[in-house]
Amino acid sequence: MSPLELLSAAFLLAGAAFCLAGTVGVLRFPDVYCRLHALTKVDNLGLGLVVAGLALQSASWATALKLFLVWLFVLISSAFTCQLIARAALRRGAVPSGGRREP
Amino acid sequence: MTDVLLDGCLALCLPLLAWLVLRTESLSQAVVLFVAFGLLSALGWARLDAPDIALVEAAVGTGLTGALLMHTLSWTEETPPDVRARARRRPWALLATAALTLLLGWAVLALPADSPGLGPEVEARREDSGVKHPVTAVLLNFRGYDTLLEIAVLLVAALGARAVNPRSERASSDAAKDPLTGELFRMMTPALLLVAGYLVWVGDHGPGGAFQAGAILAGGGVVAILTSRMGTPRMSSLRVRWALLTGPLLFIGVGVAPLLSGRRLLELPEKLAGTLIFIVEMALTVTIAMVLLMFFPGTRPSRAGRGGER
Amino acid sequence: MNPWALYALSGVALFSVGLVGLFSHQHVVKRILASNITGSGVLLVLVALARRMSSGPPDPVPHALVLTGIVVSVSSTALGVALARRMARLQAEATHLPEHEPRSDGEGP
Amino acid sequence: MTSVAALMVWPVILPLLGAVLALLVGRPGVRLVAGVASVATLMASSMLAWEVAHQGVLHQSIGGWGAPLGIEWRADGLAALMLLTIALVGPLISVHALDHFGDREDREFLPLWLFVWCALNALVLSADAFNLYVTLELTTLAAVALIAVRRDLPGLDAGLRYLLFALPGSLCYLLGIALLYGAHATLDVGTLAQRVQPGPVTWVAAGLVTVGLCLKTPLFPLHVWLPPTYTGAPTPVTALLSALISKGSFYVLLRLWLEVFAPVMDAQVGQLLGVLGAAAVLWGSALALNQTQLKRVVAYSSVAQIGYMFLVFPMATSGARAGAIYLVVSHAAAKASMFVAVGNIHQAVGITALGGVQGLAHRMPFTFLAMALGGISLIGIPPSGGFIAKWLLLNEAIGTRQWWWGLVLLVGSLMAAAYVFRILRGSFLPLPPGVTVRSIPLGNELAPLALALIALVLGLVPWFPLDLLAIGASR
Amino acid sequence: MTNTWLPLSVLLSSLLPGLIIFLLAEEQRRTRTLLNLLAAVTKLVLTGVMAWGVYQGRQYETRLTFFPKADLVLRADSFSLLFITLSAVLWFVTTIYAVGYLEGTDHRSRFFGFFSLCVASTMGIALAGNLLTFFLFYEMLTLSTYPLVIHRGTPEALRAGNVYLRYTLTGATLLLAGVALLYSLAGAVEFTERGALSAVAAHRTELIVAFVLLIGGLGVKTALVPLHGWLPVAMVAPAPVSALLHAVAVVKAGAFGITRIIYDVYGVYLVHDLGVMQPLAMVAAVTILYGSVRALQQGDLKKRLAYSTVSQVAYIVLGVSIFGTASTIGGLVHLVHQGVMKITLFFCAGNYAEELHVHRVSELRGVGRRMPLTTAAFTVGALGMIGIPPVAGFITKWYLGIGALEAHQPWLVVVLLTSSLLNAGYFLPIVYSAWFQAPREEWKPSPRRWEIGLLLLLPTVATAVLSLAAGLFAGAELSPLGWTRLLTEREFRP
Repeated sequence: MSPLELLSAAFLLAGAAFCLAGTVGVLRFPDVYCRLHALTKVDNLGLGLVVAGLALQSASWATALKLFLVWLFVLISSAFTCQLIARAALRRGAVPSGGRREP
Repeated sequence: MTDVLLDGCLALCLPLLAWLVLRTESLSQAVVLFVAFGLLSALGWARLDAPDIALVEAAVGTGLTGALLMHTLSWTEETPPDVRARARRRPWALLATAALTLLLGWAVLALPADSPGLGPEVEARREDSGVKHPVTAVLLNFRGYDTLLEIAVLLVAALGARAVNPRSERASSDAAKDPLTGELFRMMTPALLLVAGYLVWVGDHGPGGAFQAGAILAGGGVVAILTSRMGTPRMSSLRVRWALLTGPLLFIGVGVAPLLSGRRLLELPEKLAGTLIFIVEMALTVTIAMVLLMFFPGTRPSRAGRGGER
Repeated sequence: MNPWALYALSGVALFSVGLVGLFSHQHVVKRILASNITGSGVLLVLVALARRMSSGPPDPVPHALVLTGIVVSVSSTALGVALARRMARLQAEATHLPEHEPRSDGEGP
Repeated sequence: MTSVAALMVWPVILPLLGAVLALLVGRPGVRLVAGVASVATLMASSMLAWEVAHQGVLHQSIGGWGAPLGIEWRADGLAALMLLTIALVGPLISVHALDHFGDREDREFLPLWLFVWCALNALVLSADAFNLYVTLELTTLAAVALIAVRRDLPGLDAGLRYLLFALPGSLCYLLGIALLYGAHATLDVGTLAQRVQPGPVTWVAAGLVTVGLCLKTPLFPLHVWLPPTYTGAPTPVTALLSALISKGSFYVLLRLWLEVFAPVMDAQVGQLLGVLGAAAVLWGSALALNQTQLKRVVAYSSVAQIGYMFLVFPMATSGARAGAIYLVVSHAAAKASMFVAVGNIHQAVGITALGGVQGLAHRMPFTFLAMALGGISLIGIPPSGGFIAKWLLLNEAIGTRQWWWGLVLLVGSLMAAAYVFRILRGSFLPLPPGVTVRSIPLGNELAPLALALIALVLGLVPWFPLDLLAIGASR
Repeated sequence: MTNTWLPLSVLLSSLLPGLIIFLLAEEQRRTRTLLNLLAAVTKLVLTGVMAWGVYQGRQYETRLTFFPKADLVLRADSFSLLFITLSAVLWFVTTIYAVGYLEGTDHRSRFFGFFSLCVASTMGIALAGNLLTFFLFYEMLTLSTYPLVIHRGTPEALRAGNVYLRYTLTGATLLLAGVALLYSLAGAVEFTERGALSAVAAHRTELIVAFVLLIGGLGVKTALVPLHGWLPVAMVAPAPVSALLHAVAVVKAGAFGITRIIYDVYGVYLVHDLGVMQPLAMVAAVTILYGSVRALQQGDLKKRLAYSTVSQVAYIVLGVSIFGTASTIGGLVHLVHQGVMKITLFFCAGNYAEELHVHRVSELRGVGRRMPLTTAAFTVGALGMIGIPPVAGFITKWYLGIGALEAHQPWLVVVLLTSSLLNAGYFLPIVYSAWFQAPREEWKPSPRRWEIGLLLLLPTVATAVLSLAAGLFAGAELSPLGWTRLLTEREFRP
């Protein structure tokens, strides 16, 4: 394995770990705001790492650029989605739980 | 080895997920699971070397359908409880499913294991079709007539959907002034147009085409409708009708024109075929985007808003 | 087992799950979901059949058919959803405002 | 290619173009556009039928690609007859619909009906299994939109019910076609007919196709959606559904079964379809006898009449084929006239119960004449198309030594007579006090009469349709 | 030389006026009456021309393509002319009668429309040149008589209509099965003298089954016991309808059909050979006796006449189902005789009901003084039914009796005699009390009203005169008897 491949593998593994963490967060966090936090922030990071890992393996710059664009679009859309969902939740009266799990 | 593992996992997960979708008591959970199911199946399409389908599935089959269903739930919550989903236990359901699967599986496994299908025929005539991408060649040329009727299907669905929910609702005007979504659209619109144009262009020689492009365009529009920045396009507006119908008219025209020179329906002259297909696809992209938008009848006015309305 | 056979069997299973689900559920949304699943199953079978040669590009004809199929299924889903939505609304109006005739289609398309 | 085969284009393209243009022009011109498109399509269909009658079967490869790659059209006598039926029956129903609906629904009804027309013509001409699927779906969706066009609760409920039964039907059909494609790498019906072999793929595919199409038609016991749907839909739409749309799927089934499956299937399967058809005849008629709503009587009668059509499968001779198609055609005219007449009655007195017809025979003579002529055709008494159909089927039943199907026919006729005269005889009673009869536009009275006269003429000159049917009949 | 237009014209001469009458408004009384009479006269003339032509040996045949392999055939042979002439004459008189009878009632356009259709169907039945054509018109007859039966629109009439339909449609179903069975054996069986089935005579079982089905189907309209139930119930119809139903259209169509089946489809030798003739004769005999006995029990005049019809029509069937010339002549000639006599009786019953509102036999005391001409006509009809010379009925019974003896079936003579006694038993008391008993109070002959309107009286008297004439001039060459003898000799020519 070349160093490049090793690096790529490391990125991919780290990305996968973040994604896993994000998913656990969505499942375990107590309220909608915390879950959004886990979903957007952690998953975006995970995706970024995966994209980086794949970009290292890609054959051409064009492909790498496309991969990067994918990440960019996901970043934008998840930021807005997060915002929209949070606002909708607030409007419907979902109260932040302050860290405690509801019974 | 890993391939088989991945394929096997996917092949197993899809039916299980489907089962879950239907077993879940909560409708919103079911819809979310369905979206997950759609994404997973898009992965399956990709595994089967069908990137065109994966694209359409992700954008239309899952994205838009998911949004549509989610959107509907906000209405059907008001359905009286007796019509609600009742998770009745049906022991026969599992049995029936298994029996049906076995029967159909028996037939599937009896199929020849290595048939190339019509692949060679398509390959042999691809040169004459005017496009390089075989799927586009089949879709717009070899079986272009199917596609023509399919456009009619879309029009009918749009017409029907608008006929039963004619109002184009926007929850509140203040939502339209929301700076956040305004920013989003300022950023997204050029990108969407670019991507859509690219997809139509690339359809000539690679995965892409009018449906994918139309779906992308519609995606932007749907977000606009759902955030109340835009009303659903209305059939009463002449501009909307032109946007909707230019594509079909052009397609019919291109299909019928060869008859004038003694050719058959949709028998495009070889030299012009590529250009004609590109033009038709551009127009159809707009049609498809319009149709998909028409499926979304706007956001539901909030309860308070409804109270004020009356 | 060949990958195509795996997916074809998976498609067949999806078809069965969806079909049985369609006839064993009452709620409109559930039935629409079930019909979508049924459709996915059929399309999966088609795409799997296109991939039976282990080398070379897949058969493009089923791909085109499946694209058509997806569009048709979206159209029918949208139409079904539109009807369901209108029904829910009429029922809601009927229960909330029994004294009023639910007549709110002032505006044509 | 000859210019004659190009005639096949117009019955499909003209209504499609008409529908699109009607949508485009919107409020002011929709009637004009639809009218022009209807006349043009009628002419195109007649010309095509004329050519088929004189030149025999016509073929066309759309796009010029040829069979396995492209889509083929085939116009034989059967297709020509169906085109003519649609072109005569459909516009008459839509004439009735014009007054039935308001201005708003007009703008939706007319384009949607043109889409249905396009889809049915495309279905009739198509010789490509997948293209048939697309036409079936186009028909279904347009039908659903039509059913719900009044956007009232019964219509919406009916539309959803229809959609949710028709969809799995189409999907079953599609899976069957997928299996056939997987086995034979073609979607062309003619090529499939040459390639199918007995075996699990063919059996399962035939089963899927048959079940799917039976769901849509519908055949007993898959008919549960029919009565509520037919009752809930606006009456002109019910007429369309019963007269034409349900015939589309039956037509596909008949074609595929006789041309592709029958040679490689066990005869027992045909018998099974026959048994279900017979059950439909008896069950549908019995329920029709027990209805108290006028429209439901006519709706249940459709269940029974569809049952007769399935008697073609156990006999599977050319005579039985002719009989079944004759029934398809005459039932289209007769049942459309019955439903349209029911619509008139409802419009005139606002009563949906069976007793609502009391005393109306003199107020609405044409409507009741139409009802009587239509009813006669349903029963199968001469002179009517229904009789010819029954006669052909009865002869085949005797000729193939399956007299029990003949018995079903005869018993079914008697039951039909019972429910038809149950409607008719009330109209001779004096008008009950307190009932006011609103006047009906003459066009609405004449539309059902014209439809009924089609059924009558079918009974008077059967040689013409029968000669036409013989063109291109495989056996 | 074949004339192709005349048979069709005879059919259209009542079909077209019928269709036009439907379109007339209720008030257009004159137009309607004129049209009716014009049509009836036209038909009489056409029939006369055709009868003369057939007598001269000319051919009359209209052939229209129906199925690719089967035609609709209208052909005038001597047997059909017997029936057509009867129908044309009786239609003419009945039309006049009906115009008078229905004066001032509702729905006359509908009535006369269906009335004409009914006659057109009868014409079609008479002219039918093959079994398929026969069946088509036979069914048309059922449909066009139903509205006449329920014409009054009362619940009772509707019930009668139901019974009528139940019987006739079941019969039609049996008939259809029989026709289809024969069709699959031998095609669209053309009516041929001495039978058309000799080629398939080997299929004995099928032929017997088909025969039973056909006779069962036709037997309903003929009102053979036990298929007669509809006839007395259908009496609720207006008198002209009953007259037509009993004398010409429905019942006769059945009897005519049975004759056609035996002589021109199967051929009398084949029927004899199949062994189905004797059972049919027995059914006819039972019907004769049963009808007479039931008639005796009826207090209602029209019901009594109805059961008398049941019995009298069975004479026709009896005649044709005894193997031999004399009995056949008797049966066929009764087709005409019974028609003329029975229509007279129904006209009389209608006159009594219309003028005096009398429906029951017991109320007819002394009616002869109030309505002498009607009662005289009734007397002629009644005597004819009993079989007293010189009225036509005697001829029938004479030939039937001889035929029974020729066929070595003397028991039939007993049946005939018994039935004649019973006939006398239910007719003579009426005649007696009508003439010789004291009239009821309210019937004192008034200077203003004597008898009844001319439109009702003339047809009644005319048919009575015809009944007498048919008996008196039976020896003439063109009398019903003469015609029938001609016919029968051809059928039995070996």
